[in-house]
Amino acid sequence: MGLILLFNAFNGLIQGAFYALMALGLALILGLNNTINFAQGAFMALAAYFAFTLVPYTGFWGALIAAPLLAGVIGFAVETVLVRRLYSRKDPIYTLLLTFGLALIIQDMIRTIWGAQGKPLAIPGFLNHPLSNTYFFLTGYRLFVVAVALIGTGALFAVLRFTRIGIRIRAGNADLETISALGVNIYLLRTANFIIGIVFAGVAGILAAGQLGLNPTMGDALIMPAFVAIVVGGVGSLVGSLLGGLIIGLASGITTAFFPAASEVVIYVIMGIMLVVRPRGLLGQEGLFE
Amino acid sequence: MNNPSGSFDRRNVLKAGAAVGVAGLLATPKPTWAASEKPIKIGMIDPITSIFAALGHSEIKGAKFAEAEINKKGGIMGRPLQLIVEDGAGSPGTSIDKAARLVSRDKIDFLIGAVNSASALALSQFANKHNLLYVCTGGHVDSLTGKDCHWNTFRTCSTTWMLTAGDFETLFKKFGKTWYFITTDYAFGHAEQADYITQLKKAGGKVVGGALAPVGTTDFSSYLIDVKAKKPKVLCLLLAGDDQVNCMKQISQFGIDKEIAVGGALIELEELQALPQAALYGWWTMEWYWKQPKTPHVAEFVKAYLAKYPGQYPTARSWFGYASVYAIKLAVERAKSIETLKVVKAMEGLVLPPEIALQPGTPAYRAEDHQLMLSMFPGHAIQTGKYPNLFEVSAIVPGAQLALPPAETGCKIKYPA
Amino acid sequence: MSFLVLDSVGRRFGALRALSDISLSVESGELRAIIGPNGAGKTTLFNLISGFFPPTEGNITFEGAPITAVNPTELVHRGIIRTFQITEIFLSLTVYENLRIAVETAMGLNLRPWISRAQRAAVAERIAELAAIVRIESKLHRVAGELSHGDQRVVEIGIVLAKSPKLLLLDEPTAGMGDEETRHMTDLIRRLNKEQHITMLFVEHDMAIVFGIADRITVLDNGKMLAEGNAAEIAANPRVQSAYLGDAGLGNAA
Amino acid sequence: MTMEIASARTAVAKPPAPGLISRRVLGNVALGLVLLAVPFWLPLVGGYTDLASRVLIYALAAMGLNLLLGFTGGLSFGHAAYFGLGAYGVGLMLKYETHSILLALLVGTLVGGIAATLLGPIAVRRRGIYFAMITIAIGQMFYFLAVRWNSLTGGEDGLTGFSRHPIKLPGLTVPMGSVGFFYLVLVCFGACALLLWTVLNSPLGHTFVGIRENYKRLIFLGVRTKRYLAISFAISGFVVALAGGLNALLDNFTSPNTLNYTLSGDFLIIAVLGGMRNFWGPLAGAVIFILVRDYVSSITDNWMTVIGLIFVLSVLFFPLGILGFFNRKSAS
Repeated sequence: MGLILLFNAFNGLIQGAFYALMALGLALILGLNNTINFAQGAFMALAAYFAFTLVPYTGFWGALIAAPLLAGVIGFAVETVLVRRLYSRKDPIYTLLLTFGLALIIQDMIRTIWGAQGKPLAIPGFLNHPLSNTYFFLTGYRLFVVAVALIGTGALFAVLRFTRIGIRIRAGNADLETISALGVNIYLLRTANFIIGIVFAGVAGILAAGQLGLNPTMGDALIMPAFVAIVVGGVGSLVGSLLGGLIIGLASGITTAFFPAASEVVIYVIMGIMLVVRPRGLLGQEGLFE
Repeated sequence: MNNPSGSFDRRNVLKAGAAVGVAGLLATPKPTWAASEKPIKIGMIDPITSIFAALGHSEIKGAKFAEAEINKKGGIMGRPLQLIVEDGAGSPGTSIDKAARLVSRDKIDFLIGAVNSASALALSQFANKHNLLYVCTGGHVDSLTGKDCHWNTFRTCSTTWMLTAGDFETLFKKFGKTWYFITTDYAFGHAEQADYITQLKKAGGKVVGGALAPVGTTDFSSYLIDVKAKKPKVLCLLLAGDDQVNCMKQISQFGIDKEIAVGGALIELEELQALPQAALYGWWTMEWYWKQPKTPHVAEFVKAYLAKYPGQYPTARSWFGYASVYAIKLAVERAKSIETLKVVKAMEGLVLPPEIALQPGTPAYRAEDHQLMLSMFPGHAIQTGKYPNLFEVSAIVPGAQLALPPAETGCKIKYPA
Repeated sequence: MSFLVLDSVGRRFGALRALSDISLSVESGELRAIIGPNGAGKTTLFNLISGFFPPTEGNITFEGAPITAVNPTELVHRGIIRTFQITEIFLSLTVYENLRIAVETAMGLNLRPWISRAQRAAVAERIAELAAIVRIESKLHRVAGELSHGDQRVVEIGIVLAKSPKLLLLDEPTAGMGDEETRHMTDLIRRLNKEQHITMLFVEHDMAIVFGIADRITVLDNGKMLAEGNAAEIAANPRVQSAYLGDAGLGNAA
Repeated sequence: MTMEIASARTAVAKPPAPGLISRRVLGNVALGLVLLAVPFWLPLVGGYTDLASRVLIYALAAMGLNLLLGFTGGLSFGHAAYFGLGAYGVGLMLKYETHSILLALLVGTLVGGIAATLLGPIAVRRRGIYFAMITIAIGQMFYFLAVRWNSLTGGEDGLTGFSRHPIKLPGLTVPMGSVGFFYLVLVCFGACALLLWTVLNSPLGHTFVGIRENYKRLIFLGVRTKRYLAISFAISGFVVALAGGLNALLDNFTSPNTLNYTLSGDFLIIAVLGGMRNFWGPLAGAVIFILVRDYVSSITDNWMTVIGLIFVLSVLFFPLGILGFFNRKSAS
């Protein structure tokens, strides 16, 4: 039992790293663009399909870089043509329904263009094996996913900490009015932020496709744990989203060892407990009038 | 608004659609028949969207292929055949909604369709209420032609029992007595697992573990950790669609298929297509396969099908759609009527002729439970296979050998007075 | 015992010290002006008194009872009500509907899913009364968001009056108003103080108003108290002149 | 036809203006008559009664949700959970306990409504976008429970094995065919509409609208806004649960899909499309949404794109909804 528990705990952490990667992109857009991006899952799928199309020309590695950027271009168009018009409306329902509709459209487009038939995304052969027989669940690919999650997160935090645009994004998260008063072009900033969020979604989508394969509805299953990660970690906190992802991954892993049937429900239970005990989440800020 | 539905007709909506720039998307005009004869209408409810879409598309293609063929050869009793397809999205609720539409607005004569068991059961219940002949194309749950059978419901695809019986012996004899199940958590999976366990116990084997995976499970690693711990000889996968694909990929990534024999009941060409080469392994059962060098008519069928749908080989699902439409045609011609009860009676015992059956033997809709006695095609995935050569059929087993005898299915058909 | 007493009150935001060592006492019935240059801490002071956030140092008492850590809802029930620098009213409702929410709240009816005819009449009567006091009767059925800035301010005062405040905090009541509106507002403040006997604190930049109507004046600068006294004393105070009036000048301060 | 019924911004009664009341009453009476006569005129124009029942059920759910959304300013993306709970409550009652569909409806409504009453206070701890996220997550918890609790709910296959029995009243048996059931739905719809109208024209409703308009002002009038948000959440939960129960009866079936957030999205777009500041907005939205989906999905495989476009276009160009749009046009 002990070993299985350990296996599951590790496995949960790996899964959690993946949730965290998805949650980060969502949390970025939630913060600065003040938008619950329901289309995040659809963008994940879109990037994965881009990668599928690119792999024969660019190989896996080229696709891993180019496809998220392509998705970012679509994200740029979506932000400037659609989402941007809604920032001035205070009620969040409009962006929420907009992205909800976009998710339907993107999913339908994928089905029309690439077909409903599931497709495999070829990953480099050397990643496709377990590293050791005992720790068989540590496949090269899963470790690679964790590595990308770590590097991606690290890069994001470096950008936020050290670059001009990153510092502005963080400041904008805290107080959009003030930085706009300081002469920062918040339209540009929000666009950049949206694109970064989508690129993150794209990377996560490709990584998911490498493991799961492609189908038009793949985004639906991926987006909910990301939401929960954000709520648990604390809405408005990027580090919180990261922690939230790891925690629910871990919890779901450990639960599997004892009561596999509850492995999805448990993340919602954790979220429920968190909401009762600490409604702002692990690292979320408490605002009197948020 | 005073007139919520009256002002609508399809063409107007089409125009509205074009106005918002989706004209290019609104494809698939309904087939037209120049003759003055009123068409015989078959309503088909199958998933066009949702996770079941790939299978649904195959069934629809097969049915449309049959529709075109029948109309080219003069229709049914001189009347054109019209197939009206609606998207049931794999959801029983949506399927019922669409069925209600087809009945009240399109005034269909017959109903076919369903890829998944839940939708099939819901449609069967609906058709029974509306006195409508329903041919289930692809929902496998035993009870549809078992304890929940209706006088008006027929089924073209196999029962789960037949699927499990198809390759149980192979798996058991070849690989061993201790089994572990990963089963999809709905009627289809439950039924399959129960059937396997019955056969396993009868043969003296043992279940060492099992897990129910909800539809849409993406990460199977936690289940696989348990599999490794329990060390079964056979890992039996009773999943469907994307779940099957995901699980098989993860098994191969973990290298489990190298240590433990992996197999299961149903595999579909659509699923094998979605798998990378490394994940093409295991012993499975197909319900129909396009490559049958010794069976007459199959090669011509495949050729004609490829001509209509270039690059897409017919799958078992395509054949379900194809055979279901033809079965109705044959039954109507036999009954010389489109009255439900008469057609039902004509369909009981109806033998599919070789050019429709496209398999050895003489599959017939059994009168006692309305189940088609189609053959099973057990075999294994070809590890180095390239589409469409992904499966090696090791035997073609006549369905009547595998199916439960009518007395044991639990089906007692009650006809309306 | 004074009506409102602040004893060495301070507030920090992280490293930033917004207010420190503020001690003042306000008598019942007093009309007190708070002045000071931008960033002096006037609004922060209002936020502390009204419970928007608690002070990090010192104590506040109201009618002899400590209110340092009391939440804003409770403070309202004790009689402390405020307006905001940015008018806070119900913009897409009519003036009548604005006042009705306030009146029904004041009468404790919020939880009632239905009310009697008599209660309905009492509500209507009170709305008419309030409208008369603030002189907005002619615009009762206009949508608040379409009114002029000054009228919106008046509506806000009508709303807070519904709760019969003992202590009213007005944050820049005349900011951005034209001459006529300013006169109307000044008159309203004076009448509320004299006729309704409401103790008032108000932040104001227009020195003419401050010196014209305030009983006493408190001057803040840089988060600290600079001076306190009546109009003549403040005008004569050299520290006020040099630190505030001196370099900014009366006109520019607004 | 309903355009002139409700005022442009809120359903809060405005002071009497000449002719207005009689016009409003007239409009409501006309609407009532049109609805009462549905089984007679709908088949003539190519519709069918079950479709009308579906429209009314969705309108009822969206109207219930709209008390919270449009009149209290609480964006819940998880109300399908209460819809689904109502549906399962009704289904399980009929399957195991009773043949009385009225009793089953009562229990279903209570199950969903009480769940909303208990969970509302947790959700309202945060506002705006965060409130929305929490409601989604709570809703999904119920979805996964229904999927996983196979022995009770039937899991992914849904809950079958129950059907509508005639309503037996003393001296009267009401058959529950398509038409009979439509009138049951209409009675429920009418009763809830009356209830919601009453609430909106009471101090409680005025407080709700105040929270939507300016919660800060209300806090500084001494109102505990979260309590009222929770009350609005609970009332809307009861109404939505009743709609869910009726939906289960319409299909003789229910499945986890009735708990999913995508259904919450449908309810929201129905409210927004019709006009969420408008009392009858959800009804107009439901008529349009259900009919368009019904028709479009039968003429094109790409119906999801069309539905998606409805979301996008109505958000961009009809933020006030259809009724709001026409109201503004007629006002200008």
